[in-house]
Amino acid sequence: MFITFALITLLGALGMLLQKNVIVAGLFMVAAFFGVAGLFVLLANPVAAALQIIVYTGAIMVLVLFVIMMLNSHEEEKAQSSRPVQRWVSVALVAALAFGAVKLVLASPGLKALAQSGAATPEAMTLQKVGVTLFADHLLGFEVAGLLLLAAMIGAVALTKRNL
Amino acid sequence: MTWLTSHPLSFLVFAPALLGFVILALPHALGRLSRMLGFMGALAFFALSLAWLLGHGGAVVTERAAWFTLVGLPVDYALTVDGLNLWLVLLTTFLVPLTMLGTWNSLKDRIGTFAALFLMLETGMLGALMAQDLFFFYLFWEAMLIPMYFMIGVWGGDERRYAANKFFLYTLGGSLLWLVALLYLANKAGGFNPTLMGQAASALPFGVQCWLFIAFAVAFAIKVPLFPLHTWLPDAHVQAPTAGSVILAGVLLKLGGYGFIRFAIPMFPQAAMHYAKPLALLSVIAIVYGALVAMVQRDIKKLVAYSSVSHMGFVMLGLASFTVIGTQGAMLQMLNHGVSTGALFLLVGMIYDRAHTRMIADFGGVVTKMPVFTTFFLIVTLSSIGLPLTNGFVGEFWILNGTFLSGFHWGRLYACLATSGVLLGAVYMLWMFKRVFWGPENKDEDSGTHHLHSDLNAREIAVLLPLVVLIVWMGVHPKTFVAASEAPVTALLQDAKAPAPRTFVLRPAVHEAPAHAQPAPEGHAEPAAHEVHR
Amino acid sequence: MNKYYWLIPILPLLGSAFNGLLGKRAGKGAVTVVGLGVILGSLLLATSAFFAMKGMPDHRLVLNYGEWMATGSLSVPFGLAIDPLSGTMMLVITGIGFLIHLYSVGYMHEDEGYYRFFCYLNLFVFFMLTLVLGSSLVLMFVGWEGVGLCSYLLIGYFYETDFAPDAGLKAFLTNRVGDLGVAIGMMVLFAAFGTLTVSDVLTQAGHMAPEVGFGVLTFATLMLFFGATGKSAQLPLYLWLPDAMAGPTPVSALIHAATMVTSGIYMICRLAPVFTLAPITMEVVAWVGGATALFAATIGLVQRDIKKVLAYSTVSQLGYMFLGLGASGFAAGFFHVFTHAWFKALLFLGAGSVIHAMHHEQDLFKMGGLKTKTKITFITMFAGTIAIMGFPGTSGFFSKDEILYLAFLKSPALWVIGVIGACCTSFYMWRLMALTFWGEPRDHHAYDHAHESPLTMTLPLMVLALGSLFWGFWGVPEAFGGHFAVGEWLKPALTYGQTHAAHGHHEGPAVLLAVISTTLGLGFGFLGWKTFKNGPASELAFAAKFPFLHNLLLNKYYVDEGVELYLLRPTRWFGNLLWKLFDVILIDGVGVNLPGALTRVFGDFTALLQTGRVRNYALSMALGTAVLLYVFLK
Amino acid sequence: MSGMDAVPQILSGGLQGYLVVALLLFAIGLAAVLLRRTLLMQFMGVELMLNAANVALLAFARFRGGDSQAMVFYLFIIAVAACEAAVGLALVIGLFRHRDTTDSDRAASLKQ
Amino acid sequence: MNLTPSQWAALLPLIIPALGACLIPLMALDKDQATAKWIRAAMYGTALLAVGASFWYLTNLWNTGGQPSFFQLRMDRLAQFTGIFVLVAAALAILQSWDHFHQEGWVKGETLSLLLFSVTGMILFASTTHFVALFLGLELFSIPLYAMVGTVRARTESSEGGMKYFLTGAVASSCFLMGGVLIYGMSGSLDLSAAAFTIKAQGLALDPLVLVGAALLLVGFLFKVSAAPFHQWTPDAYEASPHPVAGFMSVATKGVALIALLRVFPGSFGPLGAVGVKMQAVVAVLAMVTLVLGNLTALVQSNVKRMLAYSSISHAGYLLLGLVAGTPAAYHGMLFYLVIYLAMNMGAFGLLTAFGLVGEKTTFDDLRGLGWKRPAMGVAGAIFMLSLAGIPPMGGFYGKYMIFRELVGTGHVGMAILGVLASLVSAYYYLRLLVALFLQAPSAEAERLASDRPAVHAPLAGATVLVCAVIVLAGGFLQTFLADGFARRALVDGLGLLR
Repeated sequence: MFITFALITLLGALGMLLQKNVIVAGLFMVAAFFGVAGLFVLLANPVAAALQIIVYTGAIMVLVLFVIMMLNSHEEEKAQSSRPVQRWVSVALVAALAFGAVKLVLASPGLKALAQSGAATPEAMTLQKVGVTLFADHLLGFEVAGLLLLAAMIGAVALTKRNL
Repeated sequence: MTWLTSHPLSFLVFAPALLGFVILALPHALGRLSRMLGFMGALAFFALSLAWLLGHGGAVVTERAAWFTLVGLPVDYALTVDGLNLWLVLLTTFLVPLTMLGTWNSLKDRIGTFAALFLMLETGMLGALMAQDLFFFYLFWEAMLIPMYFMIGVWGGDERRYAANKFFLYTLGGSLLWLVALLYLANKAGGFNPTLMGQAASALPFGVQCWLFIAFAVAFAIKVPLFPLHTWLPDAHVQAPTAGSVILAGVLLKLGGYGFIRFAIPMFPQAAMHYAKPLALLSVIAIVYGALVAMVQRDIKKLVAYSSVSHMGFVMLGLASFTVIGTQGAMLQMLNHGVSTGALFLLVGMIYDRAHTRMIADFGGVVTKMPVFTTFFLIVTLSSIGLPLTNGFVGEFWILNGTFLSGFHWGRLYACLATSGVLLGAVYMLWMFKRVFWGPENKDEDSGTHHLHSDLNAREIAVLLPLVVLIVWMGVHPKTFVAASEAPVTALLQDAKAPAPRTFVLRPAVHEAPAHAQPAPEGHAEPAAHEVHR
Repeated sequence: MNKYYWLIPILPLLGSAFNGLLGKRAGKGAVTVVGLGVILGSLLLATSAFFAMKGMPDHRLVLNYGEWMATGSLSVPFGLAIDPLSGTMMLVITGIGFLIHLYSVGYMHEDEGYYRFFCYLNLFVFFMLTLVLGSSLVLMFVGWEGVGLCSYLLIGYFYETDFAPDAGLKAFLTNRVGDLGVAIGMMVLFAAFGTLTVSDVLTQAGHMAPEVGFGVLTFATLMLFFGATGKSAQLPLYLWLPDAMAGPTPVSALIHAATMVTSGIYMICRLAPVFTLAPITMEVVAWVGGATALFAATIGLVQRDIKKVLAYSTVSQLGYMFLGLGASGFAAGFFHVFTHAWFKALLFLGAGSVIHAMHHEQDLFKMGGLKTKTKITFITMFAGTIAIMGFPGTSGFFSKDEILYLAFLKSPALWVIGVIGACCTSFYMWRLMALTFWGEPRDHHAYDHAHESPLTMTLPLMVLALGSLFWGFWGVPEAFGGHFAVGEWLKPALTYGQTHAAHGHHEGPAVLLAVISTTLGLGFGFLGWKTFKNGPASELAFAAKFPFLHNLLLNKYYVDEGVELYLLRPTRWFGNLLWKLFDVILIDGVGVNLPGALTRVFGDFTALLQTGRVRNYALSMALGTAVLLYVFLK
Repeated sequence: MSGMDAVPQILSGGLQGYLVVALLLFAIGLAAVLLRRTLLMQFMGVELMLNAANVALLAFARFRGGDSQAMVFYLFIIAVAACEAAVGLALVIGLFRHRDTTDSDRAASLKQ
Repeated sequence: MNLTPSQWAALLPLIIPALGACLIPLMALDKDQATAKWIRAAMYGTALLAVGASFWYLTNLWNTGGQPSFFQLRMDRLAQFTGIFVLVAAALAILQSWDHFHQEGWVKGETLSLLLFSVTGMILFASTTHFVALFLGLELFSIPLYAMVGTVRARTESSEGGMKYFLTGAVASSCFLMGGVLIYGMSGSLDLSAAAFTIKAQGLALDPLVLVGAALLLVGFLFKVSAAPFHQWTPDAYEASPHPVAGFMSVATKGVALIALLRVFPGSFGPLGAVGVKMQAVVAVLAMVTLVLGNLTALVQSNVKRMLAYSSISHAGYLLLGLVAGTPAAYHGMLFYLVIYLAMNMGAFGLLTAFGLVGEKTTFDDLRGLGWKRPAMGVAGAIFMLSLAGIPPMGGFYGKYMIFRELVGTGHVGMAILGVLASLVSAYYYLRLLVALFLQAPSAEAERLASDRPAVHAPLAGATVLVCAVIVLAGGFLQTFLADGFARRALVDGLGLLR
């Protein structure tokens, strides 16, 4: 199961990265998000899986695709000049980071210990648990998140409102 | 009033700047009033400094109070006037009003602002001269740059921006590195008191002491300016308005030499003596080099600027000799240079105001048009080339003799080499004098001589007369000006454990010896300075 | 009277100040009164002081007027030291000085800068007296430089010309070159003796043995002698003196013949005990003196300018004096200073009178036949000429003979040189006399207007002529039955207890030598007169025949040109090189502006990193992150 | 420590597995920002990076016994992602209006 | 929910600006906000009132001292210091923006609202060690800033700058988030100080993932500080944004990020010795790179705003040197420096408004001769520039002095020398501004522009500039008061470092 969802996620992401057509890339992205949702299910966290699909796939990606349509930029525009340095340094860097990440994960004693100590599958996450924690401990964060959304809204309005 | 009488130094230091700010706040239209106000103020400060400082008979006047402690390092508010700086302080307060008067009509616009900056500069100079805490000193040292920068940059010649920036950055560069050394030492000493810092320095390894001394020396040497750190000077002098040049030559350069004698040498005596030879070598080079370069200049002001390099080389040579005679000579030479070169710049300014050129080739036969001016110029020139009975001679004579007697093995050679500076000084000054003032009158329509219509007026004579009086006074009775520093200089060299002067030991030839039962000549050959140093 | 002796030098100074500051307004009368009055006052006081000194047991009168510059172990008092040497010199200066002042009243009467002239002249007397009377070497140096200054001002007196300022500058700078020697010499003496007070130095020196080989004192004295070559116009620094004739004639007489130029001799006599300790220096002094005497005399043979002839003659005569000094004849050398002062001042003033008569014509070839027109001048100059050629019985005879005798004792070669020089002297002096006073007038216009000078000018001539003829009897050498009184008189001032210095009687063919040299001198004098009695034709013929030799002499061996080419021009070139290459390019350019420019170039380069493309920004961030991770995980 | 013994853990869905996925996802997101020129693609890369953090966060939460603190944080992160999306897209639109492009390389007039 | 008075006390400084931020958009609903004066006045009044009230409240709170922490909020003196710092910057920015927007010909209430949101986020960011609050604070102050940078719709460059800032900022935020998540994962705690204790207790201080987490956190901070190589957004964003916003960003973002950095790294991660050491090593390198890059690039700018941007980068370098020294006194110096820096930079950006330079007309040439036309502004400009260059007796000198002193004291003499050399270079480009203001005659073009330009009325901006100048001078003469009375007490209370 894990491997399946992991592959969906990673391949979806890779597809997004390599795809020339922006809309197709967006659809790959959706696939990746589904994979992530699957992983969340495996992590005994159905709430998160649902949110992932609703918010990311349902809201954010739709928004992105909407903008893509609106701006009519399906294909990546032709490059003014090829930038080999940027490209190959980036590739090398990302590869190194990915390789290093795997190595680090394997090398971490703390992680190993945690993997063993927390191996037992916990109770599945419930909305109630989330709600209690949210309002008991993170009231401040909740308020701030609300402010943040308001600020983003105002910002978006200020940036795009037609007549000024 | 009681505050005044108990804090004369604070008043002297800060009152000019306060007056400057008042003038700055005056409306632009009141420029002439501002100038008058500034001049009267400066004159009053001079009178007060004379009354207060000479009234103390050269004794030490100190104001010291804990000022603030920042990041654990206490900084003292410490102002002192003692033998080492008394006359430099008086020179400063003297030159400021004099220069203002001397350049009364030189500037056409923003005269009020100029006067204000001038007064602020006076605060910077006086503060740096009097400060007895290195942090405090540093503040004034750097703050001085600001008014000078604007004086050169706003009222200067065609290349003024380049010159002002160069002046600013050159000096700043030296002092920033010095700041690092200062902080290093302050950390060791736990404060900026020079005495404590000196003690802390003596506890450091010798190599570290050397580095610290170099940092101090470079900062001061740039100000002096010592070869090869002198190249800001010609630009700054040439581009600066007359008043700026006068005060630059008259006081600012002195601060370099003063920094050596007040801080660098007493704090790092061992390192200073270790580097005495390179310092002296550079001084000798500066003397000869400055003179040779001055010789081929076409601009009178630039010539005088390079002559400053040469003359200040003498100061550094005297300091590097580590003898009482040499050091006292350096002290006197600083005053000399302030008076004579200041006067020279004033004179150049006066002719520039009339002819609007400073090129030597544009003149010729000026004496027929301006005999009085020529006379003054000649007297100052003679002082500059060190003619006996003028001030220049005494300083140079002491420095050369002090260097010759120096306890270092190079002293004799360098003293002999440095004498050539006396010759070259005469070469470039008199050659210039001849080309400008003598010979057939330059009748060319475009020439500078052609534009000279009036000889000196009463105001200009009133400015020059005190300088001429000083030139003669210092040459005939130098004691007035160096008596105060004799004791501190002697003590300083004693503390530094300067090597005893090297004298020649003359012996009668062996085969002649029996014929002479006279007292051995060695007894005579050992100067009294010997005892002083041991 | 003692307490007024400080006025001896100060009176002329006051006079100078008055003339300089107020002279223009006060008018010529006042200037004359003050200018002459102060010198006269000084002369009277000096006479009084002279006798006061004579009355002292050790012939030494030292007056102190407080400290001048004292610091550390160095102490220089303002003090006057009067002893036989300086006392005599003081009288010469004030005495001849007064005569020349008097002469100037007439000579400069029409000049606009009358007041200025007397200001300088008074100032000169002040400095000269300081030089002579100063109790320490430093004060002596004050005078030394001061007279240089006055000489500079007076040579450049006609400042609106091209030539005079140049000559003045040359004089001052050449003198300064020598002054370096004096300065270094003083430093060495100070380091050696610990004092610069003359009497202290000499007392110490008097009790020392001569140095064997090269040593401290040899160096010091050589340096001092180098200074003397500057002031006294010896090889190699004689160059300025001929040019110095650009000044007014009284100046040439007073400064460049009678007083200032002899200060080098004075200094060596003053420091005789020290010089005696340095045999090598003495050797050098003698040879340089001899060489100069001959060298300058040969140049004098062909000069056309009447004052130039006298100028080279002066250089030559000064050479004799040094020759005498170098032969340990301090007194003899000094004696020649005296006699020379009389006759050379006379000759210069006479020449001035001639020039005055000829309306500022100085070319010998354009004179002639003035014998009848200017009688007094002719007679007095005749007296001066026979004195300088050493006609038996005149002052020049005794002094020159003593010098030649001592030179013979030192080295016969020196004697030969001296005699050749003396022959040249006779020749060119008679050439001068013949061309000026005999023959047909060659410039009729000038001749017709020629007239004898006024009494203020002729009176000094007469006085000087008497001195030239008879002053020599003060120092009749032993060989001629005298006892060289001047030597006895000066002895205490020259020895300072030095016993080993050889001043005793030397054996030698004194009379024979004198006969040879005098005969030769007279012969060449006659030859000179004979050749030029009827004009310069024969010289022109000679010049046509031997153009190279003639031009060489006429152009003074091309030394001036050589100096310009090989010394001055390279120096200026070097100065320019230092300025343009070192200062502007290397220090300022490479050292200062280049780092500044490089910084800007680096700035331009780093600005390229800011590409404006956000991907690049992100990449640099990612690289930064990678570095961070690397460091953290390391 | 070779860590080879942990490979099975990765493949079988152990903690390491999730972390590897998360970090790879992060790397791919970064790669999208670095390699793509289209602003919207770069923007999606950023979203991927945020998602990677989510995966790691929730994986840790699972192995910490279902920590609801992390779950709350996840909520906030989603909110932040949404905000970023709103502002980011607004900026893209604004840029498109002026430049008629969504190519970030073409929007490079601010430089030096 | 009942809050105790002290909890209210801790929350109010956040609530007040947030309230203001919420109110202003309501007023901005009207279309004619640009023309209707009273609406504009109401918006600015509200904004100023919010800022002022919060400021007044915080200063009162300062006297009572630190509040007990609750939720994730730690309203100690360091937080109060930050609050006051940010609020002053905001107030200055608001005042300047009145004139600036007037000159630009448009006013948007949204900008003010966003500014207040940003202020709220900044105060939160600097007053917590809990990662959730930290992250939310970061986003709450960043997202409005992205929008504000791109808000000058009339200018093509504006949205470009905003886009660049947004994209790089989002990447940095993601890194920051990932770092926090890793720390959480290894410790099980979202509170960073608690996490540090746990990690230390479990002996995981050198675990690679912990180190990666810490490094990624650092990336987030360094981005906001605009240290090289995370600095490249800075000049573009500053150039794109309105002058007052650029000033506000340069000051507040940097200051808040540094204070949070102090709170997290030397503060919370104090127990993890290795992390601190590695952080110092990294910061040492980056600080040097920052100094070199910032100063060198600033040298060749022709646009004053870009020059100031690079100068702010180089100042980040100086500030980071304080972290390299790593002593309490150095942190003390950093805080002091920040105070002066606030005045210097707000003043410098305010000058542009005060001189009436709009749009892209902010090159050195546009400033020529203006110093003589507006002498008070000119003098203030000289004070700012000299202070930025670190010339005594201006306040900027003391900031540098305190940091360099500690740097030398901890044996980093080489870095101190590099630092002073960098400030020598910086002096050159600061002098360029003075050259333009005073030393150059106005060019004919500038004269023409000046006459064409409507009379510059920027009384508020001018006033803020003068206030800033006074603060800078006060920093030079009352440095003890500012340093000991303000910065030191904040540190004592906030980090417990100076006792």
